[in-house]
Amino acid sequence: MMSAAFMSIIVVQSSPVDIESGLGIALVGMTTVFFGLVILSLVLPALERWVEDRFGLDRKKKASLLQQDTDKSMTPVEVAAVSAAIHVHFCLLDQIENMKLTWETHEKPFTPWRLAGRAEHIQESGSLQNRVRSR
Amino acid sequence: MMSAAFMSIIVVQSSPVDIESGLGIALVGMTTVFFGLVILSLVLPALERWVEDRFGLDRKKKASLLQQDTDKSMTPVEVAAVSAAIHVHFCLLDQIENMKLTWETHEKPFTPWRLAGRAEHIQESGSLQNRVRSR
Amino acid sequence: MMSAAFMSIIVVQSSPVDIESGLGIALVGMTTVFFGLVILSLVLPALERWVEDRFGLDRKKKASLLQQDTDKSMTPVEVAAVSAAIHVHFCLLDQIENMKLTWETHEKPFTPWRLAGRAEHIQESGSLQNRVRSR
Amino acid sequence: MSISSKLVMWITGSLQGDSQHLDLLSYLGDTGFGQVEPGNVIMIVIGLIMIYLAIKKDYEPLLLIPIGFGIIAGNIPYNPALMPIGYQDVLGGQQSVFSLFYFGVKSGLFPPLIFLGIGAMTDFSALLSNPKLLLLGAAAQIGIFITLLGSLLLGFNLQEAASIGIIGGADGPTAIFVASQMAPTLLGAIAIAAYSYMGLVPVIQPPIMRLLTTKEERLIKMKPVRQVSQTEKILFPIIAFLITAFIAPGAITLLGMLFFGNLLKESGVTGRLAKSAQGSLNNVVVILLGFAVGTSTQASYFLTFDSLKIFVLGAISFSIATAGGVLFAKFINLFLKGGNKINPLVGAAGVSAVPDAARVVEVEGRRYDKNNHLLMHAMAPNVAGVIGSAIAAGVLLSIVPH
Amino acid sequence: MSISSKLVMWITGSLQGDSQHLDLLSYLGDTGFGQVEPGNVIMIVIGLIMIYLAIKKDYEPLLLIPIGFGIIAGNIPYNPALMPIGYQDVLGGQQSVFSLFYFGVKSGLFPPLIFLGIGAMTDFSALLSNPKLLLLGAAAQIGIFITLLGSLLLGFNLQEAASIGIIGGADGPTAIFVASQMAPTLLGAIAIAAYSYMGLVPVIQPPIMRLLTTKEERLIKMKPVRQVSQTEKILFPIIAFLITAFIAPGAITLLGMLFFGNLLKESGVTGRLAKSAQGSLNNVVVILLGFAVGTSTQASYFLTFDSLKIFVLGAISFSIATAGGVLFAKFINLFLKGGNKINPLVGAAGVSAVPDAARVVEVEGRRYDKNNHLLMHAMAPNVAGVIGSAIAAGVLLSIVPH
Amino acid sequence: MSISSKLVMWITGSLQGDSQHLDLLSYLGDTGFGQVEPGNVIMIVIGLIMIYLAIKKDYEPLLLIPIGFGIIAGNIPYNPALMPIGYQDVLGGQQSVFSLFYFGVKSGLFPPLIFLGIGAMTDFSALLSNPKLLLLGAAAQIGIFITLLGSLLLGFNLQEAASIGIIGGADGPTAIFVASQMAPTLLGAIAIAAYSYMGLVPVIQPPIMRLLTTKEERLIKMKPVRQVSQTEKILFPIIAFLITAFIAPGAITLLGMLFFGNLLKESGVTGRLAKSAQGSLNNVVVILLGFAVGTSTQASYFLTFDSLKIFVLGAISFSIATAGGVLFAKFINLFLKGGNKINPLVGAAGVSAVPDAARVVEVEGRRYDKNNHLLMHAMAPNVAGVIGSAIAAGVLLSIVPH
Ligand code: NA
Ligand code: NA
Ligand code: NA
Repeated sequence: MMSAAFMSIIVVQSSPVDIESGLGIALVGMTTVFFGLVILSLVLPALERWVEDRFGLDRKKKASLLQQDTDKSMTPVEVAAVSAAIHVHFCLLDQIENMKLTWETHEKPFTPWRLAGRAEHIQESGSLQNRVRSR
Repeated sequence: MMSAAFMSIIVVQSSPVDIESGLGIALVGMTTVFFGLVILSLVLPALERWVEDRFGLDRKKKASLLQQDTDKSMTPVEVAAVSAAIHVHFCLLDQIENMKLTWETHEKPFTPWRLAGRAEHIQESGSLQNRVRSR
Repeated sequence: MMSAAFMSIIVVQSSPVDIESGLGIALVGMTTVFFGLVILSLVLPALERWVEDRFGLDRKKKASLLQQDTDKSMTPVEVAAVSAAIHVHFCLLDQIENMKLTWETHEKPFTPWRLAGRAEHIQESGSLQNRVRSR
Repeated sequence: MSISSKLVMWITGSLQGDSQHLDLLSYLGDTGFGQVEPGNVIMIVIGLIMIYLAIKKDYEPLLLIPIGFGIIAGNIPYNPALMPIGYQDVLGGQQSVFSLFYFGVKSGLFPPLIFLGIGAMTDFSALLSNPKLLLLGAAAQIGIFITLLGSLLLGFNLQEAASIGIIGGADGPTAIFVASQMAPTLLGAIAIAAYSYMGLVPVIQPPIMRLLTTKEERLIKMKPVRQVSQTEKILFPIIAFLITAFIAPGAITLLGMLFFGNLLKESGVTGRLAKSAQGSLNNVVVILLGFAVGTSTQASYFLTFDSLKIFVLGAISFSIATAGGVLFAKFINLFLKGGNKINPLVGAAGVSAVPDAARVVEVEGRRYDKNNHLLMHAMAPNVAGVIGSAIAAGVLLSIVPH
Repeated sequence: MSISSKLVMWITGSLQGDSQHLDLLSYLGDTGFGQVEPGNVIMIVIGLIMIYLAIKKDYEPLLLIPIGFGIIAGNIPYNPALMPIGYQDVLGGQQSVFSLFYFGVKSGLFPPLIFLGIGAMTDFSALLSNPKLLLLGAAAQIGIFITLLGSLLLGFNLQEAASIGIIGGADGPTAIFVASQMAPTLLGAIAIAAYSYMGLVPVIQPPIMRLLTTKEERLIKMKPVRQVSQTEKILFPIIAFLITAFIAPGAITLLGMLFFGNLLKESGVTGRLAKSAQGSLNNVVVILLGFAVGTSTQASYFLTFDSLKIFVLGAISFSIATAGGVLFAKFINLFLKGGNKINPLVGAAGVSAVPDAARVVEVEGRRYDKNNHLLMHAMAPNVAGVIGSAIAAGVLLSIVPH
Repeated sequence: MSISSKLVMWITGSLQGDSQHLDLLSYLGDTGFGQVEPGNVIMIVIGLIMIYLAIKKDYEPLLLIPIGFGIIAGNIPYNPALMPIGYQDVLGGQQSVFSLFYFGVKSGLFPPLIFLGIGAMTDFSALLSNPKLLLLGAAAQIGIFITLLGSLLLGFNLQEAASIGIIGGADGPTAIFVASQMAPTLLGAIAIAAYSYMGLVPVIQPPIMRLLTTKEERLIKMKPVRQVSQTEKILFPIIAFLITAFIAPGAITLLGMLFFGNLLKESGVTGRLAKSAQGSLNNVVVILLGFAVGTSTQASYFLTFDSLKIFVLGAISFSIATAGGVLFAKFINLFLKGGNKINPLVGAAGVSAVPDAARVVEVEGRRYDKNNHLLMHAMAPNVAGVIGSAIAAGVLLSIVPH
């Protein structure tokens, strides 16, 4: 204990010991960094094999399902609907999360078209809220 | 004062008194919880009636107006416009709030169609900003 | 030093000196405010001229480019595409920024139409995530 | 001695045979491998199980993932003499980063901020539409007080018993708030018990609900809820706050933030504030709260017989609360006529655990009649349960000497 | 004695006749009903009025709702001997949650963060387009200094007078920042006066504007503003900060954050930082600042004759500031030729109160000529007024001994 | 004496000839003009250059703009005897706002929060797809340790040398975290060196990469990366954290937050938490961290010979790290057969500096073969470099006595 405290004082004050300590530190440090990442690089392939064995089939199925979705060709009308839908997904997400605590949402079927229909109304009433007063 | 301090010491240390206090606490607590929520459940119907009396008519009007909005059937073109408009309402809200402090916005009439027209330009210039360097 | 401390005691306690100090403070304050904003109002026109000299031409070019963009007349289909594109620009910005750290995004060309096509799929899978449990 | 020859000696660790010095072997003693104890491993496994349940079973993922990862991070073994890492380490006055996170828990700051967010995302329409269902939310709080008594019998002192009782409130932030003020050493166990049982509501409640109700009762259809005007929604948080805060001033902090958040949402003029209160602010606090609670479960504090007792008491508490709600609904029914009768399943939602308990009611109701949607009715006692347990917390904070 | 017979005694409160003990009656004494005093009721009514004005009349809702609800929460009566709730309570070193919120006000932390957000949402184009309108923003600050003198005459000391004067800057965060450093005990009254009058700008300003201008002056049409290049917008916050900070180093904190926020917005490469600065960060700070200021208005501190004097001085201050801006516009006009003349109505916008004062100018202008849009011109003195009052604050913080 | 005649005296500053008193001239002495010193001007120019590089050259704008503006704000001259403004000023116990911002840096709080955000926005697919590239991220950390030795030779003590060495980790938050714990006085210089060189990666790396590789090596095409399953992505942060934290417990804070953030992202059930962690929280911390680091570079602390040495050492460090990565890739290639060989350019990405270093690799690769896309491969050592330098930081914090 005392000798450790004694040594640490030397380490801070005298330069040759500092460099010596520095060499030790550098060695321990670099070894640890390598050791850590080498272990990681050995574990990851094992992880891959394990996941492959357990979940391999599921993944392929999903991939083919995804394929079908993206291959559809659409009419302009469909695209308009879908563009409203993307919007609803990403922009209204917060609102939808909000609604989950109420009973209203769960009653209505999800209808992007009617949602689009309500846009103009929202537009008008909403304009009253577009203010900046956050002082 | 002293006796209160004295008692609180007893309360913490001796078990029979603890349980006795516990019974008192449980009773006061449960009574308070019930009392609070009972009062609330009595006040709320009164609130409803008061609101009904004062604002009853307005509400019906609003409801029927909303009805009209949602009943409209629309052409694909209208839907496209409206889907741009929903977007403008929800997604650009921050931007619009921003602009409120400038003079530019107030000069122009609100034109979702032209806004849509500017999208491609925004798209190009915007792409320069899609970077992550937030270290 | 001592006299300053002495004076500050007087200032706080005796009213006539307070008002006298107040007059001084008001004068120094008002002068400083005016001085600051006058200098600013003199520097800004100089800034404008300097910017005009160095960047004047570029600006005109940009303005005319902008003009071309907004003058285009569009078919409904184009508008639908563009409205999806605005959405992608503003709403997906976070997601796009996200992707920048991966290699996938950089491989694919940017295709708003296919993006729109994926909306329904996203819609479905996304609905699983619309929950509020953040207690 | 040349530097290169010294280098060789460093590697073999033989520079100064008998004194403590820096080499690979001594560093190895300071790594997790050198410091590990069985408790660490047990806690890390608990953390992994929580993460598994959150992802696979979808049990309260927004909190179990932060808590689970926090448990792992807080139980990685290390040599505390070298640098401050953990939530309590203090080396020469230096604070660790985890102790700064934990300050938000210890000071009671995080739970009210979460209540602000909950207020900003809760719609009290269901409750306004059928105020008598509020009473079910009151009845379910019986679990709190019975557990308090049970905890006293098991040897906990008053403050600890009060904190353990609040688990029966089925409300994570309330439990953490009370425990942080009255029984900080039990906080980890209490928080984890509360959230675990909130996640397990779909497992715990159904058998109790079935046991205490007849088939006819489960088939009761309730009148559709009425449309609530915006004016009522705006006035509700103000009036409800005034009433509840006057009755239980100890709950001012929690209820104040809950109803403040709700006013921000309903006022119609502070949408951007409500959005941030229930969005970014809530998310950031949830992340830090969960992680901090997790890190505070260091094996030496957590793996005790007390924790086990807390888990047992917590389970009992949840069961009693569920029974309390269901039975009180049946009691109210004695005074109600045909069409106005309450489906007693709805009483189970009085425990809080928003919105899981209400969903359980919906699922149970539809098990017996596919067209009987109880969710909207169950939301009323569900949010009333949050208010009820906050009032209970306020009373306990006022009258239990601490 | 059996437990059940004791139970009965608890209820009647007769267990130990002469000593303080726990029962329903003694708890009742600790509830709001037992502790209430007239001051509490008055303050709660004031809070309710603020919320009413915010929602119904749309007066600065983003701040009046948090402040109003904070006033209510801060004035619920309770027994402070039992537990820390209020913004100043300290029980054995325990901090209350409200005191932690208030720390952001007391330390001066929140106002600069709000300035960061304001900077990130302000477009200085109008000001860049017509720099001579900056002077109107300077002239309106005369209200600050005349009010300072008036406050001294009414018996306030120098620090208090300086803090009260800043109300005339018509800038909430600046007023709070100065008061938190120089007159913390008056902070509640000053903050509420500042925000109330900022909300009442559409009521206070028009009569003064009409009184001081002729009909011909009000009809003056100003040249359309020029298009400002992005390079100017990027250079402006940097240059403006250097000039104003060198002149008033005491304003480094406020102006630094204002122009820093604006640089984040205009630079074109830090969009995501600007978005958060003016979005979530701003919203969270506004919520906590408003609520904390509200809670600090506890009746015993707030319902004083000083508060009344502050409200009177504040009204005078706003009127003088408006007059200062209008009259200075008329003064400048003496030196300008026909087409360049300034519509003196625009001077009223120099008080700050962004963007309400500018809107008032627009409305007044169109009252006499439907096609005379002054809004864009009024934005220039409006934002200049923010800079002007921040400079004034900096000077006062430097030269008033505190 | 009449007040008006006194007024005149105030203006001329002759009220009390020999004592300190308030007038325009004495105020002038307290303005920036009166207090300015050459150091202030130099630092302000440095700040302006940073902002210029960020906007015009697009070098790390998200950090160089906050740091640059912070440098300007921190170096505006003022009289510190009058009021607390700067990051260290303490007047009678009063904290300045900038010192509160700086607390987040000094306490080590901000860097782990940034790591949380980085984790929540990083996709580790590339690394999972080709784990052997992890070793390149390890090799590049050689720069840290060689720079540590160089710093010792230049006269810095152990703690300082360790902090300077971490610049070679090319990771801003890690460098700030280590410096804040071990060498607070050098923090400003170290942070600015780290971010400057991270911005300059496209300038520093290419010559070294070309010098150390043959044309054939630069043309090597690598196999396309495989698709990684979601299960692997979920398990990775947990497993990687357990391994690295056991090996280097000193890195628990940084790596814990990094992998926690990544788990929030990949779990699929905590999307809203991940969004806020990498969005608003990250942005706010980046703003405050950058600005606070900037303000801490006050001329008297920053303009020293030590800072110059740190900049020289930093440049060397980056170069060695780059060389280390490239040469180690060539070393690995000795053991790999034809199709599996690594393009040694990819090794340069091992320094971290995400994602700039990876982009430099892509650009260099396509300079010789338009169809050779190395970006996806380079992302693996790039993120491995982040993990590697965090481990190095953990080791240094454990074994360097501080
Ligand atoms: Na409850
Ligand atoms: Na002003
Ligand atoms: Na690195």
